[in-house]
Amino acid sequence: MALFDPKGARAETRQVAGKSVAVLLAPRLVRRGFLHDVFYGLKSLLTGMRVTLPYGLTTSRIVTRQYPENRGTLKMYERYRARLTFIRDGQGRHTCTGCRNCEKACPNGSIIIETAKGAVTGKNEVQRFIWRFDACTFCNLCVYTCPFDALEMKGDFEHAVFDRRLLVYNLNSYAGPHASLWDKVEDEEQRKTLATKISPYDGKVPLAGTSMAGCPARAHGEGGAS
Amino acid sequence: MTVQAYTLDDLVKRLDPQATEGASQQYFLNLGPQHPAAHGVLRVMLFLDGETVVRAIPVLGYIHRGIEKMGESLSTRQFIHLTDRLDYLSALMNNWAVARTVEKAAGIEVSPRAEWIRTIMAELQRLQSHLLWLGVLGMDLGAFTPFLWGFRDREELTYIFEETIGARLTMNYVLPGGVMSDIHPEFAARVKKYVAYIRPKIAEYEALLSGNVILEERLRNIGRLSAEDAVSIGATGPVLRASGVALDLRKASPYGAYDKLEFQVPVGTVGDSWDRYWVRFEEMRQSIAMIEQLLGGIPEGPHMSVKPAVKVKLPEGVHYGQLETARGILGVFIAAAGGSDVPYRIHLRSPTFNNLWSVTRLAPGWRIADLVAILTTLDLVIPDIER
Amino acid sequence: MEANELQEVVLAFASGAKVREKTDRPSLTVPAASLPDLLAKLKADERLSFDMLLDHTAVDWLERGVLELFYQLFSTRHGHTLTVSAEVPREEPVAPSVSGVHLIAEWQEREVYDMFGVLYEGHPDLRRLLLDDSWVGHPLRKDYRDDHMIERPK
Amino acid sequence: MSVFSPAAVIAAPQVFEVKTLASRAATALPGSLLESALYVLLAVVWIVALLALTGLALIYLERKIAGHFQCRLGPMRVGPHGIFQTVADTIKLLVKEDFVPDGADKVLHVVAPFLALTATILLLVILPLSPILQAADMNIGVVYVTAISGFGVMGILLGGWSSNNKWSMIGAMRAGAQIISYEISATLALLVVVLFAGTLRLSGIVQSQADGWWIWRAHGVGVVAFVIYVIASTAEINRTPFDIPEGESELAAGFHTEYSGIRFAFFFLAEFINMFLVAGFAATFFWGGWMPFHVGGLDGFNSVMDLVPAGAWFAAKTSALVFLVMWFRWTFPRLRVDQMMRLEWKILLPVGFVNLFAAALVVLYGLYFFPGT
Repeated sequence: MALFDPKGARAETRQVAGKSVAVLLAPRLVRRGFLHDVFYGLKSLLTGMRVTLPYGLTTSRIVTRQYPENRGTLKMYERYRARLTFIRDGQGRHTCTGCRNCEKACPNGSIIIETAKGAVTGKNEVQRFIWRFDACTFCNLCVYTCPFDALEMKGDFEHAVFDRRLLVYNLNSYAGPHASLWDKVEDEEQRKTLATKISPYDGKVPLAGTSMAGCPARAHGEGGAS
Repeated sequence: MTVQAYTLDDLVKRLDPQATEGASQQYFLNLGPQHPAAHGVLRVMLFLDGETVVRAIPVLGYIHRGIEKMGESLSTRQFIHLTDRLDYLSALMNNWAVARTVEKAAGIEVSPRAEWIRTIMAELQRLQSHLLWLGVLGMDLGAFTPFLWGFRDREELTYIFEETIGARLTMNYVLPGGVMSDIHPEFAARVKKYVAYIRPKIAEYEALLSGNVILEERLRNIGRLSAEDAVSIGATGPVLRASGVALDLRKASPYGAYDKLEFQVPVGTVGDSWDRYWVRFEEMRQSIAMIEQLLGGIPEGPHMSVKPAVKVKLPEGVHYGQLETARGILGVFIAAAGGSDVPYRIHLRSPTFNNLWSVTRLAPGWRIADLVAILTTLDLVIPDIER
Repeated sequence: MEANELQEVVLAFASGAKVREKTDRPSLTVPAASLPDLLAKLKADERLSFDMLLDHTAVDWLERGVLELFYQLFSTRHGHTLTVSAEVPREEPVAPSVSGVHLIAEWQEREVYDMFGVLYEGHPDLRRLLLDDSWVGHPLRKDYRDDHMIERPK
Repeated sequence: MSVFSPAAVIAAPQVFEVKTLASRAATALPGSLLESALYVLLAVVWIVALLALTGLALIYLERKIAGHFQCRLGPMRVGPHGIFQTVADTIKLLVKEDFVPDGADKVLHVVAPFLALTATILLLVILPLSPILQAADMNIGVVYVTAISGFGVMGILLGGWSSNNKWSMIGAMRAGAQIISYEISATLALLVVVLFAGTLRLSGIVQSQADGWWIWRAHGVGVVAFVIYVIASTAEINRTPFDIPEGESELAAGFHTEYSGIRFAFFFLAEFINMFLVAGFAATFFWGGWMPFHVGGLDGFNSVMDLVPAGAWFAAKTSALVFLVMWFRWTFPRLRVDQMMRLEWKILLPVGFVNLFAAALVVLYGLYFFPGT
């Protein structure tokens, strides 16, 4: 009789919390004197060694992946929450209306939205959609609450920078209205104005997107890994 | 005022060997807050006689983040994402506990599909949590290999979570009314594959650890917690069950899809470290069995019954909900002033808080190495204790 | 035992107890002084056998000027639950300790002392639990302010 | 008379003549002082080279093997398959700040790692790697081995005690109890072989196995002695399942918690070389050391075996034993300190004594294989 019998668990029914519950009783260990214990003790050690030996001798069970080398083939899952971005159509237009639902949903104020009356459409539109990557907890509530499906979490990786101020993003590279309003603008010139890229953000968080010593400038809003 | 609060310094002075005559062999030793066996920033002040523990004084607060205070200014939906950061190994179950309490308070119906998703995710996470615990137990007892094996097997599970949820650890998946997103189309196939993968691995762990005479010696009869003490301490989860009380909320007051599942509750006989070890080990098997049963029938329907734009207002009053996480009963206490989705006060009863307290009862008389075994079989997650 | 029945049985136990409204569990409010006795009786009684103190916490009702202590009781034998609450004044929050009845109350009460400043009479080891001993104030009180607190923007 | 046909080609089994570097120096001395000095220098260089190279190789191997046991790759970055990882780590340790903690006993703290390494070097001197690669041999070799391996604990004890750290202190005290206890069992196991070989000289013990290694020639007694020796010496070198003095998860590194830089490297090196030594001595005593696999009487077979050089036999046997010790480490949990003592005093020691007694009977009645030769 070995020291431990894996199938030694006893099934029974017990009364707990006013209900009868099917339980499985833990097996206790068998001790039957010196020779028995030494023999089966040694045997249990050899059993363990038999389990590990194939691992030690072969390389086929290795699961490590070598990270920088496999960067090219590394695919993140499509739902992976890593970076908040605007969903854009083929022409690069977003559908954000600046309704601030995401700002209100954000538990720790990682999203700041600035809106203004659009010069062309005359409607309230998003000027800057500031997302503080450094504060974000990736709870996905902004994406979840967005009524216009304007946001998504992208699955890129390698976001490390040397200055956390560089982790403040402006998601909209142009300050413009909801995509559906674009079609109503007929004048070609006005459309161009709409699509003009806004200058690097210089509001409350000054350094976002600009360059500084040791930190190359990064395009805000797009591209994760550079 | 007659009641006088005092400080840790006072306590130390009281126990100081120099102050107590003839006890010069006794000394203080800090296990933690930076210690490999403390699993985070637990600090246990040990009053030792040689290697034997005379008194163990857990000192908390190294990772207290004031989540309850934060909860007083967050809507419950926002608060849920903070619960990920309690017991991060059962993040999803923490989410669920708050969501359930809010649902019960606000009278929200949850579709069978959402309940199904929650249940299977919770069981996957329980399995994941126990796998990590098993590995850590190996490492704490000196066997480094199971640690990485545990991580290897857990990694496959985190991929499953990542695919459906988009996060590996801090999931924020369960919201009042359902779950944040429907399962990934490949979810069921992946889980099936995983179940086929993990079964032989569990057998391997059993041969490597359960049967090992050294491990048995290290766990058998170490840190016996009697059933009465366990109940009085309010220990829950595997710690309580190892002491012989088969209290499992999944059976006692079934929630989610647990009432449709057939499973057994593993319980211990004497409440020593070995029983705690075995109960968790067996729970992994039961979880796998549950996952298999769940895969049999996926109900159709919506995954969420509350529109994102709707504020889930809490009616005035006191609400209490609880749920069985991988470590025991997580209780959510909400006092609402009414008319708002922000609770007036939210309190979390974390299972490891009570489980840790049992250390003060279990440790005296055992050696440092046993204390490590006791701590690891209590399966502590420090952020859960301190919130 | 049904919720109503349970409440009735318990009411018979406790003198000066009232049913606490607006809760989702059988609940009653009792005078703070009677807590240890009551919990001990609830634990000892065969029909009730509330042997586990699941949770103990407090709520700071700033407007009413009271701290309400909540005790969530659970019976591992019968599976029923009971919420016992007691009010202590904010200005002089003294309550008897129940750590003689339920072991875990020792820590739960330390946490409540730490966060709300409730002083427990007869507590064997009343120290702060989570915060440092040098901390000033009790942070979960509604009127607590310190230099590092940030107001959540509305 | 041989059963194998190549007997015609291959001469009778080689007679191994042991020439240690020390004896060469001694024989050269009356004639040429220079030659003698050269041999002494050669011995010193040999020991240092052996120390450094085996150290590097073993640390690399341990990491790789540990990696594979744990489904990892092990070191992969420094050099192809990380072969220069140990070199890089050595450089790191050399340039690292070498501090003595506040309140530590400065002298002892500095001296302790040297003591640990000295014991190791003294043992390397006597390890017979091949008939010609042995720095020194002595007629009381076994006594020397036992004495010096007990000396290594001094370094650990002093290191732990002088660190002014309670964890180190606990680790050192554990180490003291452990190493001294297991010394007894290891010695009892070696005595079995001494009984059979009839000599305390290490080269003599190797040569006594020309008809077969003691592990199988001595019937069951040899196997039991071998198992006891492996267990006891694993404990002596503080390796899992007996890494109680270090107890990573309990004592956070035990006696060398407060060591860094080069002095930590010395402890580390001593630990790994000790593993090599233990494997080497186990091979020498039980597996015939550098002696090829011989079966008494089968001269043809024996001469085929002799084609493989003696040093290669030693290397192969030692590597196998080193792998065994590493295999232990990556499989077993750690024992508790009192369980470890119980294992020694209640199991290994009685079994060892009974085994020694049985061995004495076997020798007395000449019951082992090929007693005549």
